[in-house]
Amino acid sequence: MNSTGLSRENDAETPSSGGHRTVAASLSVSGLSVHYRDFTAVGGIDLEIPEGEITALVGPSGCGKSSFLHSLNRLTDLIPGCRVAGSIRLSDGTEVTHPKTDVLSLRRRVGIVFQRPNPFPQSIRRNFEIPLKEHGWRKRDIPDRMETVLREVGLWNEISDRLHKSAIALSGGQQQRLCIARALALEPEVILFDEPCSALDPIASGVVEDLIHSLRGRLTVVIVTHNLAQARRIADRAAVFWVRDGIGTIVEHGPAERVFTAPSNPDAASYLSGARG
Amino acid sequence: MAAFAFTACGKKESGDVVVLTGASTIAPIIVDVAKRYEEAHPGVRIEVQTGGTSRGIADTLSGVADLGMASRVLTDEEAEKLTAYRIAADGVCVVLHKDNPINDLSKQQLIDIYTKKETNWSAFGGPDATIVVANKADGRSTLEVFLGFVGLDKADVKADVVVGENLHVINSVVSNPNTIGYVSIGTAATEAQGGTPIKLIATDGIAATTENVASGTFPITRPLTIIEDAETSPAAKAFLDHLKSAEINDIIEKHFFVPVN
Amino acid sequence: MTPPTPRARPVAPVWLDRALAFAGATAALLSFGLFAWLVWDLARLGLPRISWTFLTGEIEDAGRSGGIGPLLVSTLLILVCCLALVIPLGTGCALWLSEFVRRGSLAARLVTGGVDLLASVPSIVFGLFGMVFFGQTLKMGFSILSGGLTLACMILPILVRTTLSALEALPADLRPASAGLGLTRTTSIVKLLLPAALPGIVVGITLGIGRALSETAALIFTSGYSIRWPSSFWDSGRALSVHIYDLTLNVPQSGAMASSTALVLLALILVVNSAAVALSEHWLRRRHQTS
Amino acid sequence: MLGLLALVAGGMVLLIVWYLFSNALPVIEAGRLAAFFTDSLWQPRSQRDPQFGVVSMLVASFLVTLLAVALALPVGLAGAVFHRFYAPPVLERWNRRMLELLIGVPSVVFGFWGLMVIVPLIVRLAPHTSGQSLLAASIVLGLMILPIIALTSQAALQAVPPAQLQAAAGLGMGRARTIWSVALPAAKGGIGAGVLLALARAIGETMAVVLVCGNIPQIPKSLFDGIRPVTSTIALEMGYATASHKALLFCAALILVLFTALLVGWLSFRKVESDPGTGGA
Repeated sequence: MNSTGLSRENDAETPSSGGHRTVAASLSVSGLSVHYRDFTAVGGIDLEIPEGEITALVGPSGCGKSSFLHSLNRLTDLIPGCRVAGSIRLSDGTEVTHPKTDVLSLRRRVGIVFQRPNPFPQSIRRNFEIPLKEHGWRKRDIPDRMETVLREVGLWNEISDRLHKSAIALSGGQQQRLCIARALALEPEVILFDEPCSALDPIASGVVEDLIHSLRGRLTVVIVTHNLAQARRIADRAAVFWVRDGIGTIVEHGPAERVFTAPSNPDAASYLSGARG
Repeated sequence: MAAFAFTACGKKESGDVVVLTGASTIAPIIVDVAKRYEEAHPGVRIEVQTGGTSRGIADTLSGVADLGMASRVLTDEEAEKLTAYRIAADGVCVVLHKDNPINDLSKQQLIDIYTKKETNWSAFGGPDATIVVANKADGRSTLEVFLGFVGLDKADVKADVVVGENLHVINSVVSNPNTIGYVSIGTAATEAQGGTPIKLIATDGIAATTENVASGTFPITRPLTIIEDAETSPAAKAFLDHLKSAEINDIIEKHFFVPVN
Repeated sequence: MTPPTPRARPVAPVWLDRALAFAGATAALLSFGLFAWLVWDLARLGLPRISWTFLTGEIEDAGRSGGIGPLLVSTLLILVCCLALVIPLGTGCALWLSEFVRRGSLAARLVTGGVDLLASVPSIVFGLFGMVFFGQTLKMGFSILSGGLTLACMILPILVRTTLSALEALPADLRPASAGLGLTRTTSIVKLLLPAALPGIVVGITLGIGRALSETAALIFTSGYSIRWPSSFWDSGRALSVHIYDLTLNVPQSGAMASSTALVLLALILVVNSAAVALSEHWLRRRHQTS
Repeated sequence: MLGLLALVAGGMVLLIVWYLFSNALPVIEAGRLAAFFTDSLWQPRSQRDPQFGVVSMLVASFLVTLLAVALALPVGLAGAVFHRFYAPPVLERWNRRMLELLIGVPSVVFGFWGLMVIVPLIVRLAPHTSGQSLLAASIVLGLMILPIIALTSQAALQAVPPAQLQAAAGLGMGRARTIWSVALPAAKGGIGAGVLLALARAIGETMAVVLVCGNIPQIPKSLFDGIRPVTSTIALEMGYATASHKALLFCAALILVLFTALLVGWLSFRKVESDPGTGGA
């Protein structure tokens, strides 16, 4: 993971094979709050997200997990009236919430996959070409990059013969894997998953889960999920969100093992044991 | 709303309604005449519709209209079934932009211009500018009387612009000062008086004025007529008689046309 | 050591965004400028003449003086006739196309093709057709009714097209959702689909209103030239647009009155459109409150 | 029931075509239809040499329409993009009000304005022409269909699913690329429908064009040449035509409608063929 300086030069020339050249970055969140006009959705968040690990965010609906997740790559900018205060620092020192931060390269470095698969209703190939071109990939490098990531998500063999066909003709699970591949293609350092499996059937859901698990070590993963069993299976670290005084916040966080087996916070404990939420 | 529509559903007996359709030049006159006529003859309604001379002819023949308004002479075929009554005369004069120094054009000069034998105003003592020839569209009576005067067939005329309504001619001259066109004297005189930058050109030395049209000295004129077929209702006959009388002359003059009765 | 960014190349060419913003702003400014120029020309000539007597008075001297009162009434009545026919016909046709036949089926293609073609029939042909079909065959004569119905035929394509795209833009799962609740197709259309598509339909209606109120050629031959106060839908009545046409091309020295009338027409469109939007919003709000 | 309404809506055009056909019948029966395509001039009432060439008018109709769309589409679309993605929402709302108003401006007002404002400008550009020309007609017509294109484009851009814009944002795509590669492709169908509507409106437009196009029945060699679309001919001559002349005009109208049918049919057929996938999402 520390051979980055070298691999950077090579990227454009030989983007094929491996895929282990990306850097993972850690995130350090402190004093973060998300406001929608007069309403505070999330507040008082302090969280360390270590590099290369999978951090699961769990908690009942409406406690601000998604708001928090979207603030990590400034997708909250898209919502009119939404304001984020506090600090999110990437390991290279980039301050995410700083207004001068280049949002677009930030979002390339901190990718996201949404709950509902959202491929562009264009050909599969265009789904890669559009974002890759935007981030400066040369046209001739794109096919190789696309093949690499499609192999990584296990789609290559399924769809390599219809790359020119519409992406929305794929099944739900395939679409979601395509979206993951599309995010991976940009060589992000962190990837955010917003309930990536909840719109999928159990089998597709399992495939996607395995895929996320396989990213461990190479990338920093933050995943919002309602599926506690899933969180247990894949997470290294966990954070439990809870609504306190009308504001969503983290009531418990730490190594997944400890959070799931011996939560110290009573709300977290009852939620995790299935009693509430 | 619906009730009010249905109470009026039974159309009024056609006896006391007189429908006129036809030439848009004549329609505004008849509207004014009708207004006064209705006041003097309660119970009579005069409906005036436009759409052009040939619509007036067709509607009169088909019975849709009681009377037609025609601003051109009927063809022989049409004259077999219809009778036309002159109610006013209109002169057709040449108009130029006010900035054009030319004030008089002879018949031969007009022929030269309209056949593109001469294409520059300098040939007539005007500025060095290409003449833009505006001609009227097929079927317009002004076209027919003008071509009749200069003795040209439609196919001989080489126009740069073809226009329909009189005001279209005038505004073409306003928007491009090198344009020459010909229009109803009534329309042109009203516009020139109102400050529109055009002028009426004398033809063969005879000034284009309504007086000269009235006296018969102005060479290019056309009749404005009302037409009827063999089956005209009594109410329509009465209105026709009114139109043929001198009682409407003030209205005709107000519209800058020349009374003939 | 520099921070580890795998890709040194700058992302997202900013110039493209700038260029697009510039082009867009230019285009927006251009269309606004042209519009302002046009309205300014109208207002300069026409505004001084507008008064209460102008709005309520009768036409004098072929339109060179007096007012446009009867024409305002006729215009509104023509619009009422037109909308009364075109709204049910247009939405009905669009509903049929989007809910009852398969997209791309022969029947759907024939109907949409016919409607598209109808859009390209010259307005003057509508006028001539309306005169014969409504005026003579259906014996409506020169009347507000036959003018309104002719206009309805003319703006039908606008309404069908916009309603259809509004219906097609609805979330695809709305239909299974309503079916899942055991709603009949009628209930689902009336209670779910139409309200959801209403904003789109209203856009179509406002477009249609603008087109109808601005139409001249189709009305000269149908609703006609009469300047009397209309007393029923069976009377002939001159529409404002026909009057503007007549003043512009037929009545010398009436330019200022033509401009005044055009301004009134624009104001009327503004009022009618706002009313349509407000009505639909009111209706939607009431539904939201009761349900 | 709804099917019946659809039948009426779709069948209306047949009624109109039938009406045109029955009025054009005398020409067709006289076997003079071919002359419409072989004659080079339009002088139906000339005693010496009557000719009914309609080709130059058809060319004019389609040429002026094409140019008008070429002028209006970039402006309308760019304006719509600006209002959707760059301008504050208030501006967008006002702009929409303005465009709706612009649609309601009677065509004769556009035509007159074109004659008094655009034509003199063109005369200044080309001093030896009349100014009433293909260019003037295209500009006036372009202005008339601009609001249709702008409004329909705006609506189509509005209807782009937010999920796709979110996807683009999530991939770190800038506004420009999002618009160009995501929003515009997704709105393609709606924009196309708007263009089709505008196209149809332009071909059928009469009163505005007749005032600025010069009405010379010829195939134009330059932008400054006068042209005469089919509709202008009808507007100019119908009111004063005698019976046989009238039949000729109806025949010309019929030919225009049939040619437009071919064009519209071809365009919408292509549309159906080319976007079978985009319906779902």
